[in-house]
Amino acid sequence: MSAPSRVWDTLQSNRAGRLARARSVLGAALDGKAVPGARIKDLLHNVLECGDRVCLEGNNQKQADFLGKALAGLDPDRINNLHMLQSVLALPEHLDVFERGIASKLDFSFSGPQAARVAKLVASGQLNIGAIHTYLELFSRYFIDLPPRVCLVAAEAADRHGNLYTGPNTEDTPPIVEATAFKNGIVIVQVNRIMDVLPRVDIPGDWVDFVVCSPEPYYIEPLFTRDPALISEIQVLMAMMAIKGIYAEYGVERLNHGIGFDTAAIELLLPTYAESLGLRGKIARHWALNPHPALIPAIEAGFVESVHSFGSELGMEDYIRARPDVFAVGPDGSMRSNRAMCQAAGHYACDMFIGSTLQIDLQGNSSTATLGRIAGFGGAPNMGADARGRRHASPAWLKAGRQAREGRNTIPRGQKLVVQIVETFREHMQPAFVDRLDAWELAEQAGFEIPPVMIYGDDVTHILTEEGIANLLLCRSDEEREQAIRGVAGYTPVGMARDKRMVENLRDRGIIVRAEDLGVDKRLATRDLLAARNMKDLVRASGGLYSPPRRFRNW
Amino acid sequence: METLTYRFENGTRALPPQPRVVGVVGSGNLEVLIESMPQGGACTVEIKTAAAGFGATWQAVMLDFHERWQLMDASIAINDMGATPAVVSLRLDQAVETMLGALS
Amino acid sequence: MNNYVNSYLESTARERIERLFDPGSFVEFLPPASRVISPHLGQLDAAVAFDDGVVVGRAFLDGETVFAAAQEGGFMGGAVGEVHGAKLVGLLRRAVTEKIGAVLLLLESGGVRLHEANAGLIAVSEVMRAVLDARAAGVAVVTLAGGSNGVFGGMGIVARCTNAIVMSEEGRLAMSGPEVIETASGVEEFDSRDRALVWRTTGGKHRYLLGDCQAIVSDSVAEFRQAAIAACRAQPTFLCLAELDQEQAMLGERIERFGAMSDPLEIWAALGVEQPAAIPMLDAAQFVAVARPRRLGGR
Amino acid sequence: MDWQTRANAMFPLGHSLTELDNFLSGSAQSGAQTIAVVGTTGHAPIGVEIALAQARFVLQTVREHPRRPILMLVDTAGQRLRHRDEMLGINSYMAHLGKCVELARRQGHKVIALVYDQALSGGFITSGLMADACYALPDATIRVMGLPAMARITKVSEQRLTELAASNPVFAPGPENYLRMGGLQDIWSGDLAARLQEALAAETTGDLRSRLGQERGGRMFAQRVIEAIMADRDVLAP
Repeated sequence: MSAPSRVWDTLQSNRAGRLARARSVLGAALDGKAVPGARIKDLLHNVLECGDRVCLEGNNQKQADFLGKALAGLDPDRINNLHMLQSVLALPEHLDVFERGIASKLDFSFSGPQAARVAKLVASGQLNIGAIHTYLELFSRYFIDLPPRVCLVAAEAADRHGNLYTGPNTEDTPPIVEATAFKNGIVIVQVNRIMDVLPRVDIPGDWVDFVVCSPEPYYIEPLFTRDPALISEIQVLMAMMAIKGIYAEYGVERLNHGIGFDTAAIELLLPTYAESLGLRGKIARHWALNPHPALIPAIEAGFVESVHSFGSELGMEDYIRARPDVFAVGPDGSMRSNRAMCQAAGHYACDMFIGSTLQIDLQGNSSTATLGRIAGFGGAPNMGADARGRRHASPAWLKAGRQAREGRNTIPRGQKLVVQIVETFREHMQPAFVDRLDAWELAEQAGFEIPPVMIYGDDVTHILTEEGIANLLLCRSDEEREQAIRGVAGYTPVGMARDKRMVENLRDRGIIVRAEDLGVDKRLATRDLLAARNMKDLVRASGGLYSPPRRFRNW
Repeated sequence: METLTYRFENGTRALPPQPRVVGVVGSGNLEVLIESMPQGGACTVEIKTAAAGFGATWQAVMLDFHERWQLMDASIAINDMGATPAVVSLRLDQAVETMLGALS
Repeated sequence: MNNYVNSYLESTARERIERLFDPGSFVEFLPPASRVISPHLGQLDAAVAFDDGVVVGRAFLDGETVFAAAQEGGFMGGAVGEVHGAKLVGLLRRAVTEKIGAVLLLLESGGVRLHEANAGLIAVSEVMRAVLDARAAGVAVVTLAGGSNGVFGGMGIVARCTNAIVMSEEGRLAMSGPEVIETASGVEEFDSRDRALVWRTTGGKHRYLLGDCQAIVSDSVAEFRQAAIAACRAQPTFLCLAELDQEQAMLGERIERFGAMSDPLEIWAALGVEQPAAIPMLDAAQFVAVARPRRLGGR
Repeated sequence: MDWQTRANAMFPLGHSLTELDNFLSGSAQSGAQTIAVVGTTGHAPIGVEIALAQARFVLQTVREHPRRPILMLVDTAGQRLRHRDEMLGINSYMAHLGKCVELARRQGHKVIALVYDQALSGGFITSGLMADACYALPDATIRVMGLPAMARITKVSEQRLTELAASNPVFAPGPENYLRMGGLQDIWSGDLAARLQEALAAETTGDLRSRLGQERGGRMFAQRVIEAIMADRDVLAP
């Protein structure tokens, strides 16, 4: 018996073949690792093979847009059936590749701006979705069953050896490059400029195969900038309730905030309302958070001791550089962000996640999926889930765990606070509380195996609306849970269908808490209470260091 | 536009004679005009709203308002552009509070 | 923490009136309870307001009787319809017959209300004529512009027919909105999302430097009040040939000196501002110190 | 509709009008009177230069030809939609023109206007609508915005707008609507020279347009609102 001799280095030889093709077609145009921008399509046509898994860097902030455009412009007769791996589909060209037949399959996390087009392409059969992931989940799969054959990433600058400086917006680059380079894939980078000496090395050059200097700097979205001028009195009221009813109640020191105006209001109430309650040094000290401009007044007031970030935020560079005790900065003084690390940190090292959503059902499941839009999740599910692997204790974590387990014969254990903060009606009178999430119908239409739920009800500990806070940790039955949710659902049909007696009983037991029960004076709930009421106030609070993008100015 | 009217009998709290208007007819907002006028003790409400189909919500909001304030001989007129119940209740309370504040 | 009550920008038209004039002194003409609403909006299924978006009446300003009008930018962007315009005209004409010393126009408007466009257009021209008639009769007409919707379209013209304009930096004064220009002439012509450019082009500081407004204050009702008191006392109110000749020369000089420039920053530099890029972040007092000696039409 | 044809019909006794970059000016003979003529041609967008040129001509007339009647000939596509015009403060230029017309009126110049071709929104406010009396030719175009664009903005269907326009002159384009609302004194037809002479001879005292609009049934609220405020009444006259 002789077994056929097995070849063990197909990936290496395949990689060598791709590199040889590229070298041959580019000839003298290839200068070390540097490829002229004008030859990018030649490079891609030769290093790519049909059916390749291709990871295109693009998240909710920075975009490898030059490479993305080039990819979308390839000849579909030569390159087709690509399997795209992407954190975020943000730009039109991310979908052009499917429309043009260059790619056919997609695994991703979030598609906010392009969600409607994703749904259309799925319906027409031009795009097959593998799965919708959370960020951490998708990065993890790059290392297990979805290693990219080719990745297309973006960096601030490269040197002649291919070392990369990713600067404040390092974001997704490290796991993508690592997963590709160490599985014999090809790493192609677009950079804004090539330098002799980099400010610091974020990615070592021997992981990088090709560098192309793009004619325009990569696109970056100031996603986390919220103009305080748009915060409403209702949001101020809800922020007061959050601070007094949850932050102070549990002594939350380590946390992550979602992206909306509701949480921006909380950030802006720390130096005013929370200060007046004597909470400085007791709450909100350590953050897993992008450098939200709305956090500046709280940082300046000494509330915030440290912030680790997923990505950076346009205009915050100089401020971050001037506050190295607070932010993670490199030896060059500029920030280092890392989405994968920060997601892990948010999951394991934070006691609380608080964020907004679009729909909540009677089990407390929450979803941002709406009909006709396949939007995905982003990072919220990693933050907004109990870290069941967590073993270290903190007062907030222990108290939540105690409340959940009280009266039950279980071993002591903590729990993460997962708070959903929503107004009962969104704009245009869309109710935030529903009997059935749109996610169900979306799943049926798109053929998903499970409805795209952002945060599962069994992870949600509190729901906070303008009507009150429902503490789901204290509910002891499904029925109680349902009535607790109805009891803060206001005048939505779900709220009006409450059992009034049972809701009053839940209130007596402290499971439902109203503003007046907390001693929150509604008359104080005006925009007066915001530490900054407009963008200019934020600039002033930063001592002139924060420089908002032009679209956020009115000066 | 949809017009909704409600009438709540047997109020107990009288208003000063000077009418009061609060709020602005802008997106997601509303204006509330409250006037004291003889209505046989009742409080009447007329709502003109750009968001059709929310009669049940308005009824519940106005019923709670009436339970909170028990206005008598009061006429409330509302021009609404899709304000949420939270904003509606806030404006109504502001209007009554400023009117009653003017009394003291 | 108490600035909000004082923010002109964040105040509604009624709040501005309440806070700007001597406390409790305002008496409204055709108040909301009169329900003089637009007769046209209903048929287009649009919401109405009990004051049709403008509050007019009599008040005391620092002890002097004045008339005042405040447009509500939150209602249809402060746009002028038939009733809205007629309230302004009626106020200005009554100021003449009652020999009132000054009329304050707290303007915030996108111009003509499209739902009743013909009536609005005619009304704006009637307001213009009424402003000029009032001035000819010795009534000082003063514009305050500090609302978030700016003063645009026909009301931008009306404003420049008044004796004096007091602006905040946040206030805007222009003709066509940036979105309109972008739609008509392309994003390369005017990127309406570039708010820094929008404010550089239409905001209070640029207008002050060009001589289009006579005073600039910070976004505070109290400061608007002080500037309004001063502006109401300025005399004379009427137009004369010499003044218009002077304006003709100033506007001509503007085209000659700045007509080839493409960004207000260049204009500011040409006016002798040493660090034009630093202008937007200066507060009102610092700005005036830099700008007053260099502005056009300075007084 | 070129301006020369119109001018020849209006001024059979002669004129010296010249046109430069859509700016029209000069003098003309109407009956026994010499009148000053100023205006625009070719659907001119009104930018800062052309507004200022018209103002200069009006001021010059006031200075050099006391009491000479002024005829404004209107043909404009509205204000020029450019960043440069806004940067230079186009509203100030428009207002300046309006003030110059007002000065002329106060110094005894009769000011009339004729929309001989097209009058759109901003370009019309400080020209035709500032005159003592504004006239139009029957085939002139007068509007703020066309119905299709208005339908997009108001979200009311174009068909519905067209239906409503039949009975309410308040938003639909056309000189007839402006006539009913008092914005136009009259629509000229027949002998233009005769119409012009009649218009120059007509008495005008103040701004009577809201009253005209009421009398003609096209604008039923403006005059009553003005009167109520003037008379310190809280209700409108029926």
